[in-house]
Amino acid sequence: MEYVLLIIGAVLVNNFVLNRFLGICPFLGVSKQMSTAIGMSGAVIFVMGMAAAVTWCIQDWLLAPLNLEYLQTTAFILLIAAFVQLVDIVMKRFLPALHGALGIFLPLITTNCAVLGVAVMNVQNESSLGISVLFSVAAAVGFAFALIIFAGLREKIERANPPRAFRGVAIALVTAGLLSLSFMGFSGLVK
Amino acid sequence: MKRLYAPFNFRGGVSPTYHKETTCNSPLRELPLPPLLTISMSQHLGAPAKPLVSPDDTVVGGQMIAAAAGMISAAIHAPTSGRVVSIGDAATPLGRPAPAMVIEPDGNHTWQSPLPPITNWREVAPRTLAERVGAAGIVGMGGAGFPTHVKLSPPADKPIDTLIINGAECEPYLSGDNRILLEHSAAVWEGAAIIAHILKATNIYVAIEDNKPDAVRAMEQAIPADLANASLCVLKTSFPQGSEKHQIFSVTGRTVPAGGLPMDVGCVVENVATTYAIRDAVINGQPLVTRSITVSGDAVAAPANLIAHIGTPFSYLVEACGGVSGTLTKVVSGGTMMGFAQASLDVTMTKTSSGLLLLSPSQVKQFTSQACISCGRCLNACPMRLMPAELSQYIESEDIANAEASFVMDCFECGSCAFVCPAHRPLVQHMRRAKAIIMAQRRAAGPRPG
Amino acid sequence: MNEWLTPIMWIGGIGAFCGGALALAAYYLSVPEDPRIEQVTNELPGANCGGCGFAGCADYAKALVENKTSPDRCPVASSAAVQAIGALLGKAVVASGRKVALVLCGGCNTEAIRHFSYNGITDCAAAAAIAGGDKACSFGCLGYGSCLRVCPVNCITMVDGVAKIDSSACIGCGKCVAACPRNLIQLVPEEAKIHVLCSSRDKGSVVRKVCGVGCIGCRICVKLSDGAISMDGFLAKVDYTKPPLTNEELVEKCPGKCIRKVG
Amino acid sequence: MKPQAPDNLLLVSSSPHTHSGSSVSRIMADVLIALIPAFAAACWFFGWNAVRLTAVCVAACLITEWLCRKAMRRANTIADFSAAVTGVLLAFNLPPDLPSWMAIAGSVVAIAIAKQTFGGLGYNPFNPALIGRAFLLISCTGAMTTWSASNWLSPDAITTATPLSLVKETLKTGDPLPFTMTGPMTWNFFIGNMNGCIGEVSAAAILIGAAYLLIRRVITWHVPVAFIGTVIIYGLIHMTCSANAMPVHFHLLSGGLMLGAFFMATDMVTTPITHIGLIIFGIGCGLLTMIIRTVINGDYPDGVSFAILVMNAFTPLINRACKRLPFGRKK
Repeated sequence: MEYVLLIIGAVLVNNFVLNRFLGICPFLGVSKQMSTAIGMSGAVIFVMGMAAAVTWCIQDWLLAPLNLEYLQTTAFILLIAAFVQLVDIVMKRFLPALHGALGIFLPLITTNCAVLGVAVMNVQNESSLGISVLFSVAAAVGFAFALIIFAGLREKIERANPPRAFRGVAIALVTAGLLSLSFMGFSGLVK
Repeated sequence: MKRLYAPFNFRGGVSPTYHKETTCNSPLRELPLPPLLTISMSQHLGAPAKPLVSPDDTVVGGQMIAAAAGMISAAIHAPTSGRVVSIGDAATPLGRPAPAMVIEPDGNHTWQSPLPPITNWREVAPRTLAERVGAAGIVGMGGAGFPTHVKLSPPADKPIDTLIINGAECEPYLSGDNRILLEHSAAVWEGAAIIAHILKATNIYVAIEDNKPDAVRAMEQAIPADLANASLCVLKTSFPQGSEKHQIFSVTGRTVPAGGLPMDVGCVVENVATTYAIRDAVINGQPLVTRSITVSGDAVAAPANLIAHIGTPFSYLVEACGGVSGTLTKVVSGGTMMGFAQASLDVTMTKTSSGLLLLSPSQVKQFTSQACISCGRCLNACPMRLMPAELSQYIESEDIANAEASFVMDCFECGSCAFVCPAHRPLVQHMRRAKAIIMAQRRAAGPRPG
Repeated sequence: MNEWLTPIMWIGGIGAFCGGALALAAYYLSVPEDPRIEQVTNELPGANCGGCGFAGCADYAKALVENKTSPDRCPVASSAAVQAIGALLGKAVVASGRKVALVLCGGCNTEAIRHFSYNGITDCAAAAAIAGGDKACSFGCLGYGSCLRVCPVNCITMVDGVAKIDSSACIGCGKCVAACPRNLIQLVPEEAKIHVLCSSRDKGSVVRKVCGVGCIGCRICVKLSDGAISMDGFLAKVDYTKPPLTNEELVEKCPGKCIRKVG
Repeated sequence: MKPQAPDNLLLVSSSPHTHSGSSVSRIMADVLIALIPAFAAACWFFGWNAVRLTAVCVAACLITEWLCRKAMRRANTIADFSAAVTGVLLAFNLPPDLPSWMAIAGSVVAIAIAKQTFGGLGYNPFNPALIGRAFLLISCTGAMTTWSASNWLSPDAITTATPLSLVKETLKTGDPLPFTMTGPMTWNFFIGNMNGCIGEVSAAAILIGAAYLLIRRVITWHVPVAFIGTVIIYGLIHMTCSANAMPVHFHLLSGGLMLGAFFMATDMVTTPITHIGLIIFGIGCGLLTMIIRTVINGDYPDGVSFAILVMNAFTPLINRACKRLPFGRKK
């Protein structure tokens, strides 16, 4: 039950995008088409899960024993950046179609605050390795969930007829705001 | 005993106001020849016919003046004797200009049909009869104009067991078929028997909507005793009950596959006027040069059902019906659901002109299209079970590929969706546009394999 | 170890490890890519207009490097850029002069009549499919803006029922040429200023009935233009392969008022 | 000499050349007519405040709509009554004592941001009235959850909470349920004699309006049946699983369920288009409503408006998933 609540909390209640406003760049960038949104979702789930494991290892096996917790942010950024680059290289080699579709956004995961955010949150919660990975994957699923809903909405608003000033990203941001407003209803359900 | 009620009814469809009472009791009246006939070479689906005569030639009535150009095409015959004035482009009721032959009748109406009457058709080979239908230039007179001889020569691997004579006449205003059924009941049955003989079909149905009780009664009484398995099928009044695929479903419960033809499910559907013309061509040796046409609407003085020659200008038909009364805002060739609005009354009638409607401002509203409110009414109305709301939005945003993937090509432009749309969206026009673009793309891509 | 050396060491160590891993991955898993693709892409204008027939500049560059197309397909690139691309690919290219789109119809609402009132979607092809279009001239601009919507640089405006193209902003991608159902738009050399703004192939008597600025086929311009204008049936046509017309007498003398100086 | 066009130009358009006569404004007018009983009930129970809020919201919505269209230089759309419907629905979702300026703010957000930013009626992904309400609920939480005392419990137990929030607050503190649904209590709930937003209290009045909409075929049965059905099933399961559960008819009659199920979740623009899609939409609304209502930790006592908004967000996905095959096509 605890795990279920953890997952629901991360997906619906404290959704990374809609509630914590993390990872907005890829959220807006790849939501134009359902296919890229799904691809990106997969990439984020994979990267966030793996990044949580890697950062947990560094934190618990290296930084904590050596009393170097103050290096947390620097070390995490370094690791995540390298890790995403690695994923990029591997994907370009083995999944060129997906790589082409994700384009610039895969390297952008590098600087995605959601990845760093989840790693830092895991440290703050003092979670075990398993819980860290579970929470990260759940958070990434929440991100994917929001991304896919938003991709559906964007395909609708793509066909909408907003005033000139609101065309493009502006109307997407308005929609994201309204979507976030809708998800406020879940607040408090899971602590 | 031979009357039965349609066991099925298609899903979807609409119930427009039919306005049939204006003309349904007006007998067919033969219209004299106009001073000039403009006969379009494109009176049918497929390639325009090839003219066989040149300007200044004299022709006699019944003479073939243009030959079928290819497989899907139909011959055209001179409605009367006279002089060919010119051959050049002229507007057709469908909107696109096409080559047309102008004939000036000489007033003698010398008639010399090249086709000998076949009275003993039961002993004649089906193939010969089908060729006769082709030689008489008969096309589907319900509106589509598909050359009938093609329909009557199904490939050997597609046996036909059911013939349906389409007397639904589901379009508002039109009542020409109703009059043929009433006035020439026996002839229609005989025509049906000839077609059944050609197709070797075992079941014959004459399908009539239940809003024409007179026609139902007349046809029921006229069923010939010697015609086995002939029955009269009464359909629920609903638009588009006259659509081939939907009528087959209503009568037999069979579903014609998308992109397929009625022959794929062993059926052939022939319109009442076509059936009557086939009988004339076989028994009397008459090529198709006249047809019934309903002139109606609230802007014409004396609405009537006429028998007029092909090539007669619409303005002449209007004069014969007492001229325009009141303000004329829209001229429609065909019915109000699927007919074509005309730019002027100078256009001439063709083999597929089933009606000429003159509408006043009270019947014609000019609408401004609004955004789709996704009420879903078009989904319930669409007899093809398409999603017009979605399709039109794809097309509006130029996403033709998605429209194609959502089966826009299955649309047969019946207009049910636009009829019910509360946002007054020109849905049919969107579909037409997308279909035209897709057809152009397919032509550019070359013939598809298989 | 002292306070500052430890963190430097550890961060450096992690960095070195990651860098090594990346280097190895980059070496063993690298995907060969022709460096010229990037160079060619840089030379292209980057407008991604699709005028070349490819899905964008990068796609075109790829096709160029793979020798699937020729460098003169880009309507936007300056001749210098085309030469540079040719040099990169080792090909000799003759760059053609800049071309701009021009609407060969002057039948605005005050000059050309409409013979019925159209109620339907605002699209030229759709309007043309209904009773042949509402403009009485069956060759004239319908004014429902199909060209305007496909223009990637928004240089087409609808002025009094006829499309007008701003030749200074036009990149000559040719999308509007394909979009016009009446085939009224043509790519012409930028230097050409005097044009026959009519596409009607009808006889003069027919043209006069429907349009005040149509070509009536009088042939006066043919005599005045020294062969640069020729008759195609009842329509005068400018031969744009010849040097641009300068004779303003043409404009004054045209009885149909369809020869005009543009720009 | 310029050519002259003929005097009386014929009108030419694509087929069909006839129309059923339906229109957007007629649909919206029907919704307004259907809201009259609920408005009457609101006036009966809340008096002057109901009139004030409804008038303020409708006026603000109409003016905002007019100004937005003016600013966008587009044709005016006040005449399609959709802004008026939004105004009435928003007003019906507000507590009786809400200050007028807040109602105006909600109306402006509803029309300007949730509707006209997207281009007007038909393009908005979310129900404008509900966005207005959610906006007020989050920005002015205090005012939006303050209820004037009414006599919905016995006169000696005067309370300033809605039944739903009373239940939730009591359960949060660990106390037993505050009241039971006796016969008279149910009757009070049914006719609307309780605290709540002005238009949502009277299930009886809403049902009369809903019947009108169903008869006029403005709405179909799919969403209300799926929505309410899911609430009933969830409620029954909840009763068997939990000792502290209110009975099913409490959930049906309290909060915005009836108004939501018949008037908000049936908004055509923001709901799926196919019948199957509408049923999925209704089930989703029912589930989310009950989750928000029955999970004790939640911040909001009633989940109807948030549930509908969340399902609005799912509408494009549902539409994507629920495509139907044309006549004569097989999978």
